[in-house]
Amino acid sequence: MNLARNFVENFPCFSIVLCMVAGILSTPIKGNHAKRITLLVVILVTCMSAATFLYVVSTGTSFVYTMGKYPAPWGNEIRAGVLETMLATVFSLVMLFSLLGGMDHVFKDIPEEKINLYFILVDLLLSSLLAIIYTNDLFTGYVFVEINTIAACGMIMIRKIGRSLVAATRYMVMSLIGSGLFLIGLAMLYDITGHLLMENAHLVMNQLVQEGKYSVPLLVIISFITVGLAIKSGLYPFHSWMPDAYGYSTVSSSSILSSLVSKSYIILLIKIFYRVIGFDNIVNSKIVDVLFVFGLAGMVMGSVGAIMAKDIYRMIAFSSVAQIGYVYMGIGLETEAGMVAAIFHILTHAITKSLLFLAAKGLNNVSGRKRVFYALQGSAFRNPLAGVAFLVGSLSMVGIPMLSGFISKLLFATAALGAAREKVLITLIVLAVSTILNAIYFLHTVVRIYTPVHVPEEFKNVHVRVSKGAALAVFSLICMNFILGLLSQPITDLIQVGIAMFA
Amino acid sequence: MTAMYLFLAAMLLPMLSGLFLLFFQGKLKNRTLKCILIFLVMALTAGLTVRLMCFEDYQLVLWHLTDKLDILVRMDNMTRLFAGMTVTAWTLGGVFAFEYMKHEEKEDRYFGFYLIVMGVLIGLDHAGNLITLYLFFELMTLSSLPLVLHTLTHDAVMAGLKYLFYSVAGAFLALFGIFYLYAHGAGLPFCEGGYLMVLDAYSGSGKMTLLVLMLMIVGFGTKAGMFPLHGWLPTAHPVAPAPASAVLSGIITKSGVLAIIRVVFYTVGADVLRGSWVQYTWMTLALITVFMGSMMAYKEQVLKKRLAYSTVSQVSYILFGLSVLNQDGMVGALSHFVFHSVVKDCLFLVAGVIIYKTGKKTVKELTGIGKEMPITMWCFTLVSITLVGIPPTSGFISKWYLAEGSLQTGIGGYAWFGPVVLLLSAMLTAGYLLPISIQSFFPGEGYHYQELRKKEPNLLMLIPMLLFTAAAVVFGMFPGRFLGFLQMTAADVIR
Amino acid sequence: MSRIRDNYEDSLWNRLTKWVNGESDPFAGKMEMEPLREADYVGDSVYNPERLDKKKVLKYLEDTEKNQEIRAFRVLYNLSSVALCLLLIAVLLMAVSYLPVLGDPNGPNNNEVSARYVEKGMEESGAVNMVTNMILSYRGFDTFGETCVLFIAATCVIILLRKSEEEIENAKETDWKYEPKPDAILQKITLILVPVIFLYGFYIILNGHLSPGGGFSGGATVGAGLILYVTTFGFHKTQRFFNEKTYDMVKVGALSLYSVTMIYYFYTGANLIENHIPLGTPGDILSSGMILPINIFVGLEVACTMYAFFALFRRGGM
Amino acid sequence: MGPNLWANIDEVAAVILFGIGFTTLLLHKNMIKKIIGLNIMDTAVYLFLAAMGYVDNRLAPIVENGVTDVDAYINPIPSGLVLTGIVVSVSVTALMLSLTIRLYRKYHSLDLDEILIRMQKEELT
Repeated sequence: MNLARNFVENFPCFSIVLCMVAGILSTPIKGNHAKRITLLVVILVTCMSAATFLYVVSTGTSFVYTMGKYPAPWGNEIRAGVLETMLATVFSLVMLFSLLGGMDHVFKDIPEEKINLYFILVDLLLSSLLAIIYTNDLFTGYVFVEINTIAACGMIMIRKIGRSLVAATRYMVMSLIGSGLFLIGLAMLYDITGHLLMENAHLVMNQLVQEGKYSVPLLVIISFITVGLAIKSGLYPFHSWMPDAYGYSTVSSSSILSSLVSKSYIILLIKIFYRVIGFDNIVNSKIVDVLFVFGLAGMVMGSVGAIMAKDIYRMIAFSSVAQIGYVYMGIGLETEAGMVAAIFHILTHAITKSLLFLAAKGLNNVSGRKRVFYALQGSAFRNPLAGVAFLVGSLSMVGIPMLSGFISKLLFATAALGAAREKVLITLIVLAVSTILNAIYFLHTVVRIYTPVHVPEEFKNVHVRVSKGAALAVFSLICMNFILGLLSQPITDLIQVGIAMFA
Repeated sequence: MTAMYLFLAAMLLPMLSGLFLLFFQGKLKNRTLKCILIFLVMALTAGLTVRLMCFEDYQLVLWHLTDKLDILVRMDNMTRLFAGMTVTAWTLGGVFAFEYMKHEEKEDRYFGFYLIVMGVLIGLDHAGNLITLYLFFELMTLSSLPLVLHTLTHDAVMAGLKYLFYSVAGAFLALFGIFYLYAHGAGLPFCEGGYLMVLDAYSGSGKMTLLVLMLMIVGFGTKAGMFPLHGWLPTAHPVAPAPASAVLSGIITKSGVLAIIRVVFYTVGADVLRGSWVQYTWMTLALITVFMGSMMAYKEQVLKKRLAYSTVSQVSYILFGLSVLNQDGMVGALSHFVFHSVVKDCLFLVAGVIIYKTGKKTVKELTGIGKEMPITMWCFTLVSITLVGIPPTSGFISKWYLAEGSLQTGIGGYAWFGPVVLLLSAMLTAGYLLPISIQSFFPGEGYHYQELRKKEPNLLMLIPMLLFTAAAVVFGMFPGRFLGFLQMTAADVIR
Repeated sequence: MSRIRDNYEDSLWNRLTKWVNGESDPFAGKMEMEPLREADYVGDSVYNPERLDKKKVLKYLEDTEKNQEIRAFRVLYNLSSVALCLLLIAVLLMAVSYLPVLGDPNGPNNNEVSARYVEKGMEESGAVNMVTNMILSYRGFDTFGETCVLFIAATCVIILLRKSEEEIENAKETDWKYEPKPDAILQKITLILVPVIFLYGFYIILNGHLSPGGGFSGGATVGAGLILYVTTFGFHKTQRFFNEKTYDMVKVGALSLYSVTMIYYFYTGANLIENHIPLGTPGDILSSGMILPINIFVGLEVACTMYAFFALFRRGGM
Repeated sequence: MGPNLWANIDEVAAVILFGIGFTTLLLHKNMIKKIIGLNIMDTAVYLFLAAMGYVDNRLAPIVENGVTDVDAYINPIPSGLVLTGIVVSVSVTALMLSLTIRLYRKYHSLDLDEILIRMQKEELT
């Protein structure tokens, strides 16, 4: 491409490097300045991603940006299509709102001299998220997955209470296992294709599949990469670290982790499916069926765990297990509709889950920092904003029309009906069961926080002052929820376009 | 276009004023003024609804949820019937509550949610396709929950949770039916007689469709207290304030009926079900519920709970009338819907008056109460007779049509079995209602007339009861035009 | 003759009747959802449901040693782990046995990519060492990310282990190990060795584009020199020339210069603008454009990080 | 088993090491041993890559006296990947070790189960 490119096309690269620079520069400075820098950077990134998104939509084609002067297959590349830019925009928005919403608690929970380090982690996490979303190169993917993991681990353990340390350790172990599988899969993939850039590897891959060469290693590679990323994103049997990790870290961390980090691996997986291995090959190797089964198991077991949970954070965390199950179930349906549903659910869950975490934090703030349900009795009257936020989030998760959760359930159901015959019934049944379980645990919490019976004396006249930033964050998350619920059609269309651009 | 604005006004006016009331709880000190305002809101809503009913049949898209899926409102005879009944009963119940709620605290909260539910119900009655129906159905469940757990005692909260979970579980059973039908192109607006037969997508997956329909019937039947999932009714009604339980059993249980009508007669069409195992199961469940409800009511001693059980059985009369899938059954069902709403509202109001004035809850305590509040107990007696179905009262007409419809089905056992069960249950109804009036008027010995003093409630409570009673009787005397309307409606949907 | 069965409560028939009467509540007691009752109050403080299972949990925790289930589970666990290991190895062997033959000149990964690195590498990016070419200029983005991995790991270690000043002061009295005893032989040898190590490390860094080595290995060597020095002379002496402030400055400076270089490189490269970085003649020490400075930056960063790891692990501060 | 098992003997060794390291990391309860397993696993991957990059009788990819011929040198990419991998594993190991130190300071144990038990005890009492 020898023609001078539009300046907008620099934005993905800029946003990635900008975050890194911000992280680097936050090392020697005070926490407050670091906070300002971070917020500024996140806002900038949001704007740039949005601009790129509009640009890509207007041109209608994805573009490739060579990182350096050497084109593929020799140099690194990043690639921005509709889907990538949309995800980048939403992710940075959610990141911004999670930070704003939890800012007070960041300053409360973290020792004062380490706050700037927290923001370093946030910056690098955002950069790695963007890089994972945009990357067009497998090994870049691996490197930034590692950054992502370490940053996430840091965000869990920065609050040095016992549980968060243990949670961080378990999270680290799980992720390292995932990375190991992913890395060896990558090495083998390079061994048989000789390429690390996605397009070229894809070409060679198709050739190999046609000639029927290396069928056994191919199968092993696919399964290793898939299982590795699935482990890292906390698919059902590997979810054990989730409740503590989300439940005991500071609220911004938990909302960022649950809504963005675990999703980024899924996105990388989807990219690899489409852009490296080819979705047909994936379908032919029965690996997606495995994902499907574990996804279904996760949908049910996560909800059961949430019902058994005695503390609101653990409940929300377990419900994330269930939601990740939904996403993998959608991928496992082997249809494009299922994939669209999965990606839409990623957006839905990103928004709703961060909203829920912020709301839960607000609620247990006015309940003497107690997390167990009995203390939250009637807390919605003590902190109305958080109450409304929790209500909206729960209704969305339960799937009331006009909220985003309903649309993703609708998409899942319709996709399931379009899927292979033996998958239809089981999917619908599990979807119904898990929805009812969702309703049970979310609604009983809603009833509890809205029934001021036997409110403990010490909480009777607690009234928390919600900071402007938090209010703004919660409000805009609620709005995004409604937008996804009411204007879903263009978004799903764009997702379809983006998936089409993948191939 | 005017229709749309009118509809939005009729739906949003009560909702918004209810929200307003909730936000400014206890701010408005002058109670009379407040009651007048609330009454004005309800009356205005009723007026708007009536005005809407005068329009020709129409269909309006409020919002495009997705390309294939709209939030759709529609006006047809079914809407007229249900919306009309809703606003009438709701307004009268509200008037009654003005007096009754004096002895409950937090009445602002009650009235706020009362108004919100009114708006939601208007939306529900106007719903034009399954998704819209489902939306308002869920909203109704959630917004009527505070009415149930109003008193916030432990029992109330538990009952509320029970109500919530039964309804939500039922609604989700239905929801996945809705998704299924939607995938088969049934996101389309309702049309008389349904259209699933003509959809080519339907061919092939017949078994699945029937299963899904069964699920939807059971799911929506939860709201109507049909057998396997009827448990919430007898728990929720006694704990709710009397006017709330009146509209709960008078109107909200009927919304389940409306949903089933919309699914069966307006979406899939009766022919899909006719003669299938679904119809038989449905009839069986309905009959079981009819009989069982009456039995339970007969055994029950707490008045409101007895009335709740009787609701269980009576609403299943309606479901049975629908399940026979022919015109007479339909007419019977619809008329029974109206009559039972009137009657059961009145009965619960009477129970409310008794609790309000004397605080007596169980049947035994009611001996001689007819001496203390004769008008009230006369209303009670009259509507009880109506409910039992003694000619010439209205109950008789509906049950007649029900029996006729069941006979017309010509399904071996059911044709005869149905009427028999209905008759038995009618006797049981007499058995559990009439003794109350008898012993209330003829306390026999042991009743000390000297300490008898009149406890008639004031007009705010009397007028609604009297109106309901009058309606119950008058409908029975001159059912002509009304039945004509119902037959027309039934003829539209069942060919 | 009808007699009530003793366990009538949980008989099937009773359950059925309760269900029919609508008395059975499928949710109550099954999960954490019962609202508080008056009975749940102990005085005026909130009754704590956890108190109930607390004893149970504690008991469970106490007798983990004697607990049969846990024993059995552990045995099963070990067996299953061995089985898993063997299974994994078997699968991988299966895969490997089908992989292309090792050392085969026309194997799939000796393709146009490596060909270009080998053939054009020298004149395109000017370094004699192709690996350095590859990682620093062709795939420079990966390496930049890699440096960030190191940076963020250092950040995490600081978060976990850095102590505040007074903590260190307090630790001093209790723990004599922080400052090593002056040991003549050791110190003399160190004084001889450390400069050599530094020299060698800088040599590796500066010749990264000419010979094996580069920023990472050279930086590690320099870091090793620092560590040797601090183990011999203790932190006080070290802090005269290398304390936390210098650490921050060096690291931040190196990394920010690195990132500036990379931004410039990416921008010019992607927009096909001529980047005026002279490549020089391959083989000279001052050649290969930006590779030499990048090596230096990376070397500094790695050296700092290595030393930081050591210092934090040992003492919780620099 | 496929045809190239003996030809790829280095890679065979690599994957066996990988399996051992993987299992140690996943299933061993002692933190230090977990970390050892992690390092074994990573080393196995480097061995795999290095073996993969080797080509019979070719030189290391450093231009000697101006010869830039494809057949002269081996493929430089795997070496680069090994370098990256080493850095990543160094970072991760440091992080894990510091986590272990923290946990030990808090719970005086390296056994993860033991740590969990003590954590719960500490919270309950």
